[in-house]
Amino acid sequence: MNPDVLLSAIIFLPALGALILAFLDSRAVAQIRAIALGFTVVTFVLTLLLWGQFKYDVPGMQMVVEKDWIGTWNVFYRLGVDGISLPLVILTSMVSMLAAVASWSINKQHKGYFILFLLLETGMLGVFLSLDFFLFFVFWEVMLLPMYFLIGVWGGPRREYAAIKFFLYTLVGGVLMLIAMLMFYFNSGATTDSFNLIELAKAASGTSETLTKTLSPNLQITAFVLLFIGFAIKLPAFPFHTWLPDAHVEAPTPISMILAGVLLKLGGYGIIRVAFPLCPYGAYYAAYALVAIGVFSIIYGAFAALAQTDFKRLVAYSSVSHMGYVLIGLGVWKIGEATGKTINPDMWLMGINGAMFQMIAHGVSSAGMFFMVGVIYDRVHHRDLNQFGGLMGRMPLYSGLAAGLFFAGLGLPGLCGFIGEIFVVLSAWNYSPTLAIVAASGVILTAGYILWAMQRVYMGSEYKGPHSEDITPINGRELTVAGVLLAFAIILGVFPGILFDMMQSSTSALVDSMQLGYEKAAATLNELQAMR
Amino acid sequence: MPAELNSYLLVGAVLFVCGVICMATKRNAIGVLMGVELVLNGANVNFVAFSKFTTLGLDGQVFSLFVIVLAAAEAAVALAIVLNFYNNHLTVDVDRGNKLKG
Amino acid sequence: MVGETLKFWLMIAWLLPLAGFVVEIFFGFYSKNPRHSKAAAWCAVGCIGIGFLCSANALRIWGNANEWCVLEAAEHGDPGDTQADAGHHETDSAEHQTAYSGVIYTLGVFGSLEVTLDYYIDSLTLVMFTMVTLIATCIHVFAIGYMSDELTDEYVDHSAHTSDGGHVHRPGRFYRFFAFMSLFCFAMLGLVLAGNIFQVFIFWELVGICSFLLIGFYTERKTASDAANKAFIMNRIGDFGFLIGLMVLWTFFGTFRFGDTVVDEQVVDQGLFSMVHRDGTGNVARDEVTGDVLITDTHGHVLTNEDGSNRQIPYYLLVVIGLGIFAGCVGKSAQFPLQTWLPDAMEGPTPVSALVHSATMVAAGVYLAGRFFPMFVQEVLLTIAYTGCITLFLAATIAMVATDIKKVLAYSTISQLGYMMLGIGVFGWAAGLFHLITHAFFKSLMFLCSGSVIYGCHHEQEMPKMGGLLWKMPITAFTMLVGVCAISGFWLPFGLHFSGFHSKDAIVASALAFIHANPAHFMLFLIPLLTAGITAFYMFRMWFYTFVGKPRDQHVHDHAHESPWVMTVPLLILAAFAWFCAYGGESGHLYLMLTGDEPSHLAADVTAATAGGINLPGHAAIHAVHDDAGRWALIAALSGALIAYVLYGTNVVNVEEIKRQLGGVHGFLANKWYFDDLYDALFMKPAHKVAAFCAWFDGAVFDRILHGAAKSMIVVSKWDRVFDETVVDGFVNLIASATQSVGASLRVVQTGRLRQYVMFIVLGVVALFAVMFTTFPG
Amino acid sequence: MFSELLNNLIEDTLGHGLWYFSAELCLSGTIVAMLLMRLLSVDRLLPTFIVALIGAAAAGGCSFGQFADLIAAHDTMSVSFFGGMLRQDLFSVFFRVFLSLFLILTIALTVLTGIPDNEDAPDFYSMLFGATIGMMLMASANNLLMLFLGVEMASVPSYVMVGFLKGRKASSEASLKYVVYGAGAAGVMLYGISLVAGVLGTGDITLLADRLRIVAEGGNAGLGDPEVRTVALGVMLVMVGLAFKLSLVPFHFWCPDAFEGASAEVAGFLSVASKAGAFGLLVRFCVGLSGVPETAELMTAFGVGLGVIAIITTTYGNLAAYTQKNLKRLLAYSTIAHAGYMLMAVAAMLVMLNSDQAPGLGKAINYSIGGLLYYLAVYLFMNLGAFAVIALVRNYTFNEDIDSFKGLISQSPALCITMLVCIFSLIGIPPFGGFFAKLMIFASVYQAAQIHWAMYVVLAAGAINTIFSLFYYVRILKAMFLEERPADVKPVPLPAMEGYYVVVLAVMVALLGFLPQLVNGLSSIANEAGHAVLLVIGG
Repeated sequence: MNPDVLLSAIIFLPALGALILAFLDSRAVAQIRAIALGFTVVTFVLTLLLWGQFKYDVPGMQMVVEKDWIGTWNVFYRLGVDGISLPLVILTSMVSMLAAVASWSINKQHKGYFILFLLLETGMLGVFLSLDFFLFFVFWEVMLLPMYFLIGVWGGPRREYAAIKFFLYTLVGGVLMLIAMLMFYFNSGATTDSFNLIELAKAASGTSETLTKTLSPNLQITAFVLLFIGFAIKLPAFPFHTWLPDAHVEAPTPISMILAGVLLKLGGYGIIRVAFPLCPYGAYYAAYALVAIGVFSIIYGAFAALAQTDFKRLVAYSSVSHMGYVLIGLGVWKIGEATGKTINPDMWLMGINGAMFQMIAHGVSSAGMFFMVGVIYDRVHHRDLNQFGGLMGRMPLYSGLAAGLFFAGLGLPGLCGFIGEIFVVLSAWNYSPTLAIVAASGVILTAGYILWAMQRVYMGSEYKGPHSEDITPINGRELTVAGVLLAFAIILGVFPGILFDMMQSSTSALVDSMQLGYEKAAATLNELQAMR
Repeated sequence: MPAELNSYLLVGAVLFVCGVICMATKRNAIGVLMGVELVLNGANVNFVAFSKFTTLGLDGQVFSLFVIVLAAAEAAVALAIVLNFYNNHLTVDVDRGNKLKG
Repeated sequence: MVGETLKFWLMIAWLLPLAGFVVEIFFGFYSKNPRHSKAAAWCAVGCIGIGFLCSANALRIWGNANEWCVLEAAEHGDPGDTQADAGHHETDSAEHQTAYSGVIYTLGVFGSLEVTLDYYIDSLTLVMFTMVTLIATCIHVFAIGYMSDELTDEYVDHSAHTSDGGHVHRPGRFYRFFAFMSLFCFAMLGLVLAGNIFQVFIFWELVGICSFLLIGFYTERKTASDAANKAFIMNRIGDFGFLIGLMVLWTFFGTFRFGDTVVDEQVVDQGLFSMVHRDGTGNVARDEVTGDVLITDTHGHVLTNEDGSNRQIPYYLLVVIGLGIFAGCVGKSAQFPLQTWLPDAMEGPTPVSALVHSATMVAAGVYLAGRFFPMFVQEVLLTIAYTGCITLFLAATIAMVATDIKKVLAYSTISQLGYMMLGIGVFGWAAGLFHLITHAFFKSLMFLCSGSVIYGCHHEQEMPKMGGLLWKMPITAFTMLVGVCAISGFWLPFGLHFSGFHSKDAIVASALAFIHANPAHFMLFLIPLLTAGITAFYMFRMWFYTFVGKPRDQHVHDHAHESPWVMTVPLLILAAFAWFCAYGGESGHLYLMLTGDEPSHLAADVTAATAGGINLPGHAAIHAVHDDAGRWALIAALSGALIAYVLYGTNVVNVEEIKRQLGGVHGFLANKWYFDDLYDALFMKPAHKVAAFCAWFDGAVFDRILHGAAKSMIVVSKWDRVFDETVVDGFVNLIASATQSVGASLRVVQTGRLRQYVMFIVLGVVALFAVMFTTFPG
Repeated sequence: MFSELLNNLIEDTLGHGLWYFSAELCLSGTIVAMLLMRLLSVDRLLPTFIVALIGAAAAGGCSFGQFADLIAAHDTMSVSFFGGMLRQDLFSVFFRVFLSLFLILTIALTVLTGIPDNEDAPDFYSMLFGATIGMMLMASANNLLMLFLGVEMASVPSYVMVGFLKGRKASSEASLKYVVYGAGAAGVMLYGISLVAGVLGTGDITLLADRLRIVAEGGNAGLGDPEVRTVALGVMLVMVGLAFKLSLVPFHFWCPDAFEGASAEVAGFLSVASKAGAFGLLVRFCVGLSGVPETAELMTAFGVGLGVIAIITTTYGNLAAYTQKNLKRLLAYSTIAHAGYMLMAVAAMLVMLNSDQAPGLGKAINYSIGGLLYYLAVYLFMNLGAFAVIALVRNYTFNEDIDSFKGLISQSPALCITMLVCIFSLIGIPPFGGFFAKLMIFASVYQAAQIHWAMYVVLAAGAINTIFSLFYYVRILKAMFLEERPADVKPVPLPAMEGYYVVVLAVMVALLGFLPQLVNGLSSIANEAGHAVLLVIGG
């Protein structure tokens, strides 16, 4: 398929589905579900097609589409894919598809739900595929509307609180990003490439042919902080994480899957696609903070998870903990004071790769965990960890699959969670032994809270909560979702090379350009000092 | 600017201040409107004085003529509104109009 | 070529159980009659049995390829014949290659860094493979009998209670047991085959999770799931250290591989073992100025960084690596201070205890310590030695008072693992691993025997309720006796010594040689010696308690019976191995096979003090004290056995009386030195406190900050009267109360009074005027 | 000589003046026509609104014709006509088109909602048209006299329209407050005009800066000079009048009361149109005062001062909206807040225009005014949409409280979607027009911040206020979408026409956010208009 068409089709196909749904009779529930699912499936197939056309050895962007959009502001409709975005695109379409299957449990206002659901998918895919800062921002904010309603209308008892909290945090992040966006636009001369993420990145490393100006090193720090807070909110990193437990807990199961599976990745993706390449000096300047925040998130999230009695909340905090690894992996950039060169660039490369892998892995495992919580919640309508037990006997297949997915979250070798965590941690000693040790201690706590939760839910002699009579074995639809996720968890865990091969050339290029960017900024600073 | 101008301006300013005080203190709506007239006339005095003493020239006179006409029109509308207020509240005490607040 | 062939056979042996696992779990779940079919069991046995044949075949091929050079070189330990070669030399004679390594597949490549799954095959790998598959096969067969009561739709679990006081009734889970066992075999064999330390870590975790699944097999029992969690988390604590070791290793060496990857006789990828060069005294090569350890290539030349400086690692970090890896071993092998999980792990079915928690998985710690030996510096080894020494004594003392037959065996396992660690720590590399093999046989034998007893007594595990079972179950009793003699290390004429005699003798000899060289560490000899006696004591105590004397519980005694053939045949096979596997002692084939790939720097007979102030005893030194040590050990064992006989085999002394006399000590021991309570108070409770704090902090502080900003604003706006009037539900109430209260107070400004409005025009003008003239330029 | 003058005057008037003034003339003619129709009882045969629509359309057509002329001419022109009283450039044409379009939409809304009834229609539309003429005058004023006349002309009919619901206490109270407040503000403004015009000796706005330079020449250009001080005082008093029209804090008090008392249609009209006119005037006034290096420092300070007022206004508007239950009142505060956002653009313009880097910033300055105009254009649709929804719901529930909107989604999705789009746009979330508008304003503030640090504070305040505004807007959404419809609230069965009307508005709001032709076209025209208004000082 023509790449121009393919990328746009991937983004807008779900939106088209939403449009079609809008004209359906709201009582035709079966058709609505089928059409929505159909569109997610086709989108998924298209992303696989994208994968098929993807060339592994190209370091930069591929299949770039560039069309005029808003000329007066030099805003272009720029799309493209590289090794960093491709895995996330595939993850998004897959999780969306599975979440659509999981959406059978939605029991009111189906039409509105699926319309918003599909719009959400469009927003997510748009963020991953856009190469124009403005377009990126537009898609970023577009996700807000559907998400607000998906949580607010179809959520749990405190849904309104959760929805607005989500809205608030995201908006704060968006506003900060907006300011950073303006900084880049005007400081690069407000030319046709001033919203072009690729050219801006090149400008930062001094290799752009079209942009000669960019942020000064000091402004880079400001811009990086603005962008980082914006993205850290999504990630979420301590201390910007408090929206997450509420949103996750109150959202309906499929939306929790998407939240954990995809939305959190937007934060990491934003850092790696926007914040890092555009302000390399800022990134270097803040690297220690990044790693420290990551480490603290890991420990803090794990401890908080340990104390939860709500099953879903526990899983939500586990996300905080797991996403901490992403920050560590991205931040382990060490530069020798004397040489101005990256010390052990391969270690940092490994960290970035590990962080990327961790994002994908967490997308699979946490989506799975949320789904598993949802399956049992659909039956017994409570999530109190102290009122479960004995499910292993009552729902053996479900418990087996759940154990697999929880082990994936625990970071068991052979499942996806392990590779990301371990690679990130291995790359961390080079940066800071202390932080690396603290990060590594996360393995104990993680094992603690996951095993403790599993013990309370799946083991034990009998089920202790209400609605015992409603506990029925897992059905085929649920089995499909869980099975697919578990299969992905195993495949990624056993053959992580699939992903690493995909990302390799892009991440190496990133590391190189960051090094150049740092050197350029350092040179500028030296000049300034000399002038004084 | 010539020195004589200042005395006219002083008159204008006094009128202006009186008008403002009148507007802010009178409870009777008509009284308030009279305050408005005072303010406008304070300005008129200025205009005329300026037209005499500065390069503003005839423009100042034209200004004040327009203002006088406008003041009449405005007063008419205002009085109609006061009447309407009276119809609804049976008073022209502006303090009684305090339903809309917050 | 040979390497490829070996890889082929061992990969089959390794992957077959995985296939078995998949088949068993799927067909077990979806077949029509999973509850009554033994198909899963036979599948599992078939897989591991073929695995054994493959390993044996691989062993044969390996031997043929190098013409069994290791067996011929019986006297290779002669002092002075080793030129101090760098690290782990490939073979003891140049023309015979005995170690093969290579890549299975790549996990990820990051520039020059590469993480792969490798294989590393040398004599140790092959011996371990053969041992594991053999024992596992026996245990699988045994388990068919032992687990047969799971072949039902309505299994009654007498140890799990429901809230109404009844027992849990559940469908049997025969197939699941064997599926987990197969998975475990896969993981364990993967660990042995692993060609790099990272891969070891992978399978390290996998055996851990299999252990978790098997300990928690009776998920309905709270005790079982508790024990499973405890086992896994304790292991994770060790793995935390392991991980730190890995991080340092990775950062400074940039590779995880053990051996060099050789293509066309050229080293294309250098392994860890040749990166740390040792001189003739067993010391690592160090930079003369900084004291850092130099990283060298295979031929001992120092490697350089891109900028031309020498690649080096601070010495203390090399210690950290060693200690870190050893921390993993401590967790896995239940060494002090992480020993408490293993006794609890006895909650699992007995075959699990036999396979996982005595013969294989717990020995993996020792295996790793042996495998990674070339990277250990003296300080690390001393730590290993002392850890082993403390553990072996501590566990043995607790075993003396334990009454649960499996717990006795569990503590005995810990104690024996301590011996192995001690052996490795005092430079008795071969001795430690030798004991690993022999222990695997006799300990799995004893566990199976205990399983047979338990099965025969209908799941009674308390020894005080047994007694007099000798003729009720003779095969079990006598095979058990073989095991007891083996672990006690008894000597028999005509070289028919029990295997334990040889291996323990080797360890004690190493220890004796060590303290000859380093008299300050004399405890490293005395305690093992004493414990050898204790070992014999508690083992015979167990045997006498169980099989002789008067029946203490008539009911149990009446219903006891000998087990069926599927259970006794494995016992007999294992008994044979437990007795004779070490035939020939240190000239025997097993020992020679093991030492075939011994790290070369061990052989050097050096007594000069090394980096850590430690003198290394060489082979010759050990050999010199061998007979002495053997005698001492035998005397200790015999006295221990004699005391046990007097106390429990005859009725001349009242045991209860002694117990009462030594009440304090007994209580201390029976409470396992209070380690569980200590850990609970030290770690578990604080962890939960911190967790609760974090959760509270999240809810109370973060949200409170937002809400608190609200409150402070309310205080600021004291003139706010109507704040409470406005109750807007939902979020506005909570998070926005700050701004809301301001908003509400702003309403006060909007009084609705016209005159005030006009007044505000005036005030506004005046205020603006004032501001303008005070701030604007003059 | 007199004849020459007369000839010039006639030529000026007939040659182009009348054409430039055609839109206003159309509106005036329509007023006369409507009043005559009632006199002749033609209004029974031909509904007044049709005449009104035709008149508004004619005005729109004329404005568009002027617009087309300007675009076709390809050169940016700026001429004064009617003896220098008014000015014709793209800026004023932009406002004419804008106001005519808005007039049409408002008339359509009043037709749909049935306010006013047939009896009052000529009166009502006359007022509406009169006010619109005033606003057009404001946007094209070139003289301080026209400034005052325009403001008064826009205000006086507005007072009446606010009080148009004659029988209602609230309505009469609102109009009384409005008229008194307005008259007071107008008086203050007039006094300020007298000072400015008198001291500077001219009423021509474009000459103000030059005269200020001359006045200041003797002494320094600071406030130490008594004449400069008098001018500054006068300018400040003029600003009070404009601030009243723009409902800037602290001259906003009339706004919530008037909006609550008025009908939603009128409130919608006032919130957009009078604001638009006032901003046009403010820009012209500020431009007139700028562009002379000697007073740059003073004017920069003035710009920063406006920025501070903008901060206070936005924050006040957003915070005060929190606890409102009446939707019109809530939107009144929202209007105040949005006036603050737009004022930021003017502040940015002033700061940039009076910096020594101004020549290099030409485009940026154009864009700041362009951003303001774009904002107004989007604001037209989104605010009108919101008020239209309120008016339509009121017609069924006889209630304008937020409670009557609860669970509305179950009854009339079209209204809810429109409200949703409008509100998201008001918050400033892409892909709706409000986002783009806000972005443009933030962009110009950011650029101004490169010149004066205080604008960073303004930018930050703008950003924070975006978040503040979230809460009360979302309350409306929450009521509509997330809550159940109470049983005692009357149902809202929406007829098709009304649905189409609001949906068209919503679609416009959305399209202004991402349809390239529309966004490009409008923003480039807005920027051009921004350029045009600066021509008088050679910008």
